[in-house]
Amino acid sequence: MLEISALNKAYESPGRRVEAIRSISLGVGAGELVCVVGPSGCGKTTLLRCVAGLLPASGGEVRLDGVPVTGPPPRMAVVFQEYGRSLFPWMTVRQNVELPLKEKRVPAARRRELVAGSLEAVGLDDAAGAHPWQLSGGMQQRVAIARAVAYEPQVLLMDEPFAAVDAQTRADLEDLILRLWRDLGVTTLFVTHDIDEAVYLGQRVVVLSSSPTEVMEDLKIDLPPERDQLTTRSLPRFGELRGHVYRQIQRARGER
Amino acid sequence: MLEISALNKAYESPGRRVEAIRSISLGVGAGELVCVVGPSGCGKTTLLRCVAGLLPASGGEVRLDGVPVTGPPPRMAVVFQEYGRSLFPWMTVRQNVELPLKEKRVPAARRRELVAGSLEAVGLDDAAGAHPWQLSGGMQQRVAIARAVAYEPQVLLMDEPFAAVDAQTRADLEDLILRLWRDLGVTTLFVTHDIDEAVYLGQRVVVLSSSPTEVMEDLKIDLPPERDQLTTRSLPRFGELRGHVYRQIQRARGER
Amino acid sequence: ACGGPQPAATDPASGMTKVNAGVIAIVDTAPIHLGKAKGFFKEQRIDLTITPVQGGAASVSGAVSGQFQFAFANTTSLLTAKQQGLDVKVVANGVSSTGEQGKDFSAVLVEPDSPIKTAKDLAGKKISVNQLKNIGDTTVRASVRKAGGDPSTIEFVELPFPDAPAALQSDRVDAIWVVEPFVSQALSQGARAVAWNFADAAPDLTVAMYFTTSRTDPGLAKRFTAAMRKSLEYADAHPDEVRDVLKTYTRIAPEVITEIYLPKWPVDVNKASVQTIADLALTDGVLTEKIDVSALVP
Amino acid sequence: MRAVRLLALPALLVLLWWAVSGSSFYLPSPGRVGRAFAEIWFSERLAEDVLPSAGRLLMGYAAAGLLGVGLGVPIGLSPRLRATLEPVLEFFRAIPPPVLVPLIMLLAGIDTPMKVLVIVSGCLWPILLNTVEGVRALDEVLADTCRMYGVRGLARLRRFVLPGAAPQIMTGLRQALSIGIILMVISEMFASSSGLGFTIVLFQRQFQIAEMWSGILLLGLLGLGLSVLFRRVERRVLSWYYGSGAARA
Amino acid sequence: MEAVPRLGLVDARFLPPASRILTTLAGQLATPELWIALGETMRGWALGLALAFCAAVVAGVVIGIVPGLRALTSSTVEFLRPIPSVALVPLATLLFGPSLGSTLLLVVYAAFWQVLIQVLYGVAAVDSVAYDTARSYGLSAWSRVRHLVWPTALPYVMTGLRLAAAVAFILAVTAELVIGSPGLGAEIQVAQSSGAVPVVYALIVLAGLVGIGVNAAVRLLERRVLAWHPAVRSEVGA
Ligand SMILES: Nc1ncnc2c1ncn2[C@@H]1O[C@H](COP(=O)(O)OP(=O)(O)OP(=O)(O)O)[C@@H](O)[C@H]1O
Ligand SMILES: Nc1ncnc2c1ncn2[C@@H]1O[C@H](COP(=O)(O)OP(=O)(O)OP(=O)(O)O)[C@@H](O)[C@H]1O
Ligand SMILES: [Mg+2]
Ligand SMILES: [Mg+2]
Repeated sequence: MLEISALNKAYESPGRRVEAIRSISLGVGAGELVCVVGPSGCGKTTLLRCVAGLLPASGGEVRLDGVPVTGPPPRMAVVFQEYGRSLFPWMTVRQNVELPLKEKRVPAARRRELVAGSLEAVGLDDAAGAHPWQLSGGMQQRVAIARAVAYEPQVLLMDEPFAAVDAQTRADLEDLILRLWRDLGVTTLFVTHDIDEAVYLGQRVVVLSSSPTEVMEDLKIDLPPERDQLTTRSLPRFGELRGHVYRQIQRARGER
Repeated sequence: MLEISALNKAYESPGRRVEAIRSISLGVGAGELVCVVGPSGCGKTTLLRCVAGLLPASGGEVRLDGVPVTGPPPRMAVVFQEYGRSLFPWMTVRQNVELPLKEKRVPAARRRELVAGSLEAVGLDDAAGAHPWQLSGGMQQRVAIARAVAYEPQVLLMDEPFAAVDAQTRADLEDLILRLWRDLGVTTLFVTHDIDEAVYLGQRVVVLSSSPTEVMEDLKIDLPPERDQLTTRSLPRFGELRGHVYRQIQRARGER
Repeated sequence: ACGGPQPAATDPASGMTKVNAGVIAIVDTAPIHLGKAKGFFKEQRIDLTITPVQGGAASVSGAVSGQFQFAFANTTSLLTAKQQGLDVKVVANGVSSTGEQGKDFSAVLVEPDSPIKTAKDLAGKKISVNQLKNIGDTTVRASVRKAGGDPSTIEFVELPFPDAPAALQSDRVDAIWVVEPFVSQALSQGARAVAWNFADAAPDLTVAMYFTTSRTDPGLAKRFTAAMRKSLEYADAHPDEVRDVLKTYTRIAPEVITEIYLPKWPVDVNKASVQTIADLALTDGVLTEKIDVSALVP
Repeated sequence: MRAVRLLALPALLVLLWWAVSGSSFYLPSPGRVGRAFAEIWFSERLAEDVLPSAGRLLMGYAAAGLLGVGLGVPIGLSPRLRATLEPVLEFFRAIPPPVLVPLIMLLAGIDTPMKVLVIVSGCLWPILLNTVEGVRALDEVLADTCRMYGVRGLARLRRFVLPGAAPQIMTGLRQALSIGIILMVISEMFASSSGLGFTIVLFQRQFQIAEMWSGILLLGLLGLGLSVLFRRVERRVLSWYYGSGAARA
Repeated sequence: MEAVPRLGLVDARFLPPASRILTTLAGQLATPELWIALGETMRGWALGLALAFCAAVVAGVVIGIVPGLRALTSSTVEFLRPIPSVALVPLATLLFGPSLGSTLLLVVYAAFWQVLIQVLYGVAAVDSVAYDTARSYGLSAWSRVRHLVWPTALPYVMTGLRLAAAVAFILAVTAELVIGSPGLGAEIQVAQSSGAVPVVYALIVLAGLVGIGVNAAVRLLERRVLAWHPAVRSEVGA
């Protein structure tokens, strides 16, 4: 489904050139959920933006269903790390979530249903009429998630989407994503800093090295497909994988 | 040192009134490190802003050294949850960190030293010349932390300061804060979503209930004062406290 | 109301021709207002609309563009327009100097305590005129020349008439050239006249004229001329009615209206005086070539 | 390629002009105007008429810039000041410069100060309004950051308020540039005997239409030149803004 | 304003004291001619402003979002902008004579650039993350303009509207003053050439008062359409 081959990206500005990504090759099958972890500033956001077609690559290419990505492909949803800036302050929460659906020409009745459903899923049903700047950080982030969920995308890109919410909400949202992924078969690329989360959610966990960024490890998570906050996390294999990824990241950081 | 008594805060806007904080009473002794946890949207940021004198309370009061807080007190530093927006885009990283020191009339030599030291402590020595918008989310957050650290405040307020960094960096930064707190005796109020972090860092952990917000529990962390990522976290008492706080938050969320 | 040039439309029923005339709202143009009020234009089957314009250039542009069938402009403006090859043709006299020293509607004024005593002293001084390279500086030079001074040393500066007295009083300029009602106003407030430039330039100087373009139907032009002649004649003979009509289209204070010097409104253009102005303008470099006045004034 | 892009539209417009010209006395052909241009402006007129005008323009523009930003910042920062001052300012803003000129002449005479004042009286508004709006719209989190770290007074102005409002201040300055040129012409319509604006008006009154258009052409070129210069400055001052994605252009 | 002439700083003949101006104004306001003139001016103003505003907003948004168009048009825009409306007087009289048409031409020409420049800067101020959001959710060009570009540019546009409203009014009066199309400006012109100083200043004061009214109206509009904006919401909240 998603083919990233020898992707390279350097930011050029007068007097400063940063090679954010040296070379990344990665494939994501249809309906797969892949988690990406890596040290801060290693280029995860850059990778996601290149995949979303928002940033032109400096080298290599990204293909979606065999077609090279040059602009944002249809039916793709992104949850940005800068969730605050990705919400339109002049719209209410409901309008923010509804806007992409209107664009997709979802009939009004179905739209209402989707908006209400996704807002409820993220626990914001009573804030639907508020403006984003009247919400707490975590609430804003959940609006961004609700917008992506309501959109029912084929490909979902998420950049540290649960960074601003508390542990319990985080667990709920993790299960929401798992449900969405399972029910709709959404191909998902999920960037996170939380190793537990990566192992818990992902079918695979990709560990990026620190700059110059390459894929350090592409780890298959051989946990049972049915996941559950309590049982899965207490499996011995979970602990092993977790420890493995942790050591890899530590290695990644140490190498720089 | 810091006395919060019967603090109440409601946001009023035409057509919407949100009582963010019902009533919070809380004392923080000089040189104490108190962690605040609570469900998303429960009013932690609001509490911090009231303490910082940035937001007028609707009721109750905040006193610092016995003086009621009406505006930002001197020698207090804040790391905002919206780290990205709190950096001046027209300044480089170094200038951002240096600005408050200039205002404090720290001599140039000492200033250079502080800036270099704090940037190194957060691992950003080579990005000193970059502008904030040329940095990744985690890097931006670390700039905000470096700015607070270099300021050498008497009171330090931090609002989810490590939300955007990877696990390993987070551990390093936690130890940085602990060192700062211990060396300079900084009175610290630390908001976090990470229960482990709260228990690891705090001398006390304050659990807030969900809206209508009150203090649900004020828990003394009876771990040995010398903390260490490996040993402290593997103490059985650590696990107990962690579990206790977790259950409290779950209760807090459940109650709403 | 908005649209391109409007040809003079004749209403077949009444036989009245709609005519739009561009006329500046000052004392000089009293006859056309008076004539309209008296029905002299109706007699010629002209349904006259008087549109106030701001100055000579505006009335010439308006006429050339077909907006006005007839308009009012001063002699120099018309000469300049003719020189530039514009299609203008005089149809009636506009206003003339009284030709009497001390009793004209145009004068050069100085402060009461000014060292300037006569027109000769104006040489080398800073004098305001409403428009440079126009009838004002030409005739003021003529006054100075006539008094034996050197007109080439005068420094002229542009100031609208209404602003000139204030500039004089605060010594921003040494002398001002103004026309009525500013002459009477300034005189009553103590200013002193040192030259009557229109009277000096030529006997019975024709200061301004009504004109049309070749686009206008000659028959209509004849009728307008006839009405205009009657109006001029009437105005010249009835100064009190002139003073009354001034109250309708200007905002000159009533007490000033009773005092001002009225100009002369002879029926015929004084072609000789126009030729004099043309020659003076050529001498002063306001015009660049000699103009045959007959081409302008038939 | 860049040159082609810059020149394509002007070339098209000149062609259009060519096509419609000649139909009227008031619209001479580009060739006529070009000849008049070369004749008139490549002579001592340049030093006599254009340079003094340009000098006054720059003086007035600079004064308006200082005044606009100087007034705009306090007005933008203080809602109370805004409430009291705004009606007064709006009053003066609505008075057309041509009717304001006599008043200015009463107070400032008829020479250079008057003309500079007239330019200021028009240039001030876009700078002032944009500064006020720019200051009002400063980011709240940044404002809080300043308060927390005790960034106050002059430092706050220099490090936060001015750079933060800079994008909108620059918008105002750019607007004012062309308004300044316009008012340069208007100011020379009174009490003048030389200057670019005066010359154009004189040409117009003397029905030297090609010459008049050549003067207008010169005004346009002056504006174009100044705006190119301005853009250079702006790109430097606002490099962070155009780089950061706070703005996309 | 009262003190300056009273103290003799300037001659009261040339700048009457405020009390005199105001009584004159009151007297003028009682005459129907003044209201007719004011009506004429306001008609030219409103029509011209509306035309200029719509044209400039459309042009500005199109130039701002279609790549390459900005470079293509910039030299022409910068060339045309500083050409004074008053220099267009001959063209206006040629085309329309002293009528509403010439007033409109001058008003539209002057007000257009004010709004256009503001719109261009406003369009450029769109936040890149918000823009990426719109793109990734497949918002069409029209939706992007409507839901993202327009709201972002709105504060700039409102400033442009306020600037243009004043400029349009100024040009409406000036056009009447210079060309003599009927209206307040023509009244001022007649009063000026009649040496009726108090009337001139009374009319000027009236122009200023109209300006205050126009600004208040735009401010009111701004409060409604920009309630979400930090500049406005901080004031509403405080
Ligand atoms: N607009 C930009 N201009 C220049 N350099 C940039 C820009 N954006 C990112 N970079 C650089 O690219 C590198 C990778 O940034 P990126 O945002 O992809 O990291 P990340 O993995 O998402 O980090 P984090 O986990 O902290 O969000 C960083 O070194 C950063 O400084
Ligand atoms: N400016 C505002 N106007 C209106 N309501 C607000 C405003 N800011 C916050 N609120 C409301 O106040 C409540 C508490 O917000 P606050 O930001 O303090 O929460 P928080 O505990 O920091 O949450 P999070 O962990 O998600 O950051 C929320 O319900 C929010 O909707
Ligand atoms: Mg990132
Ligand atoms: Mg918060």
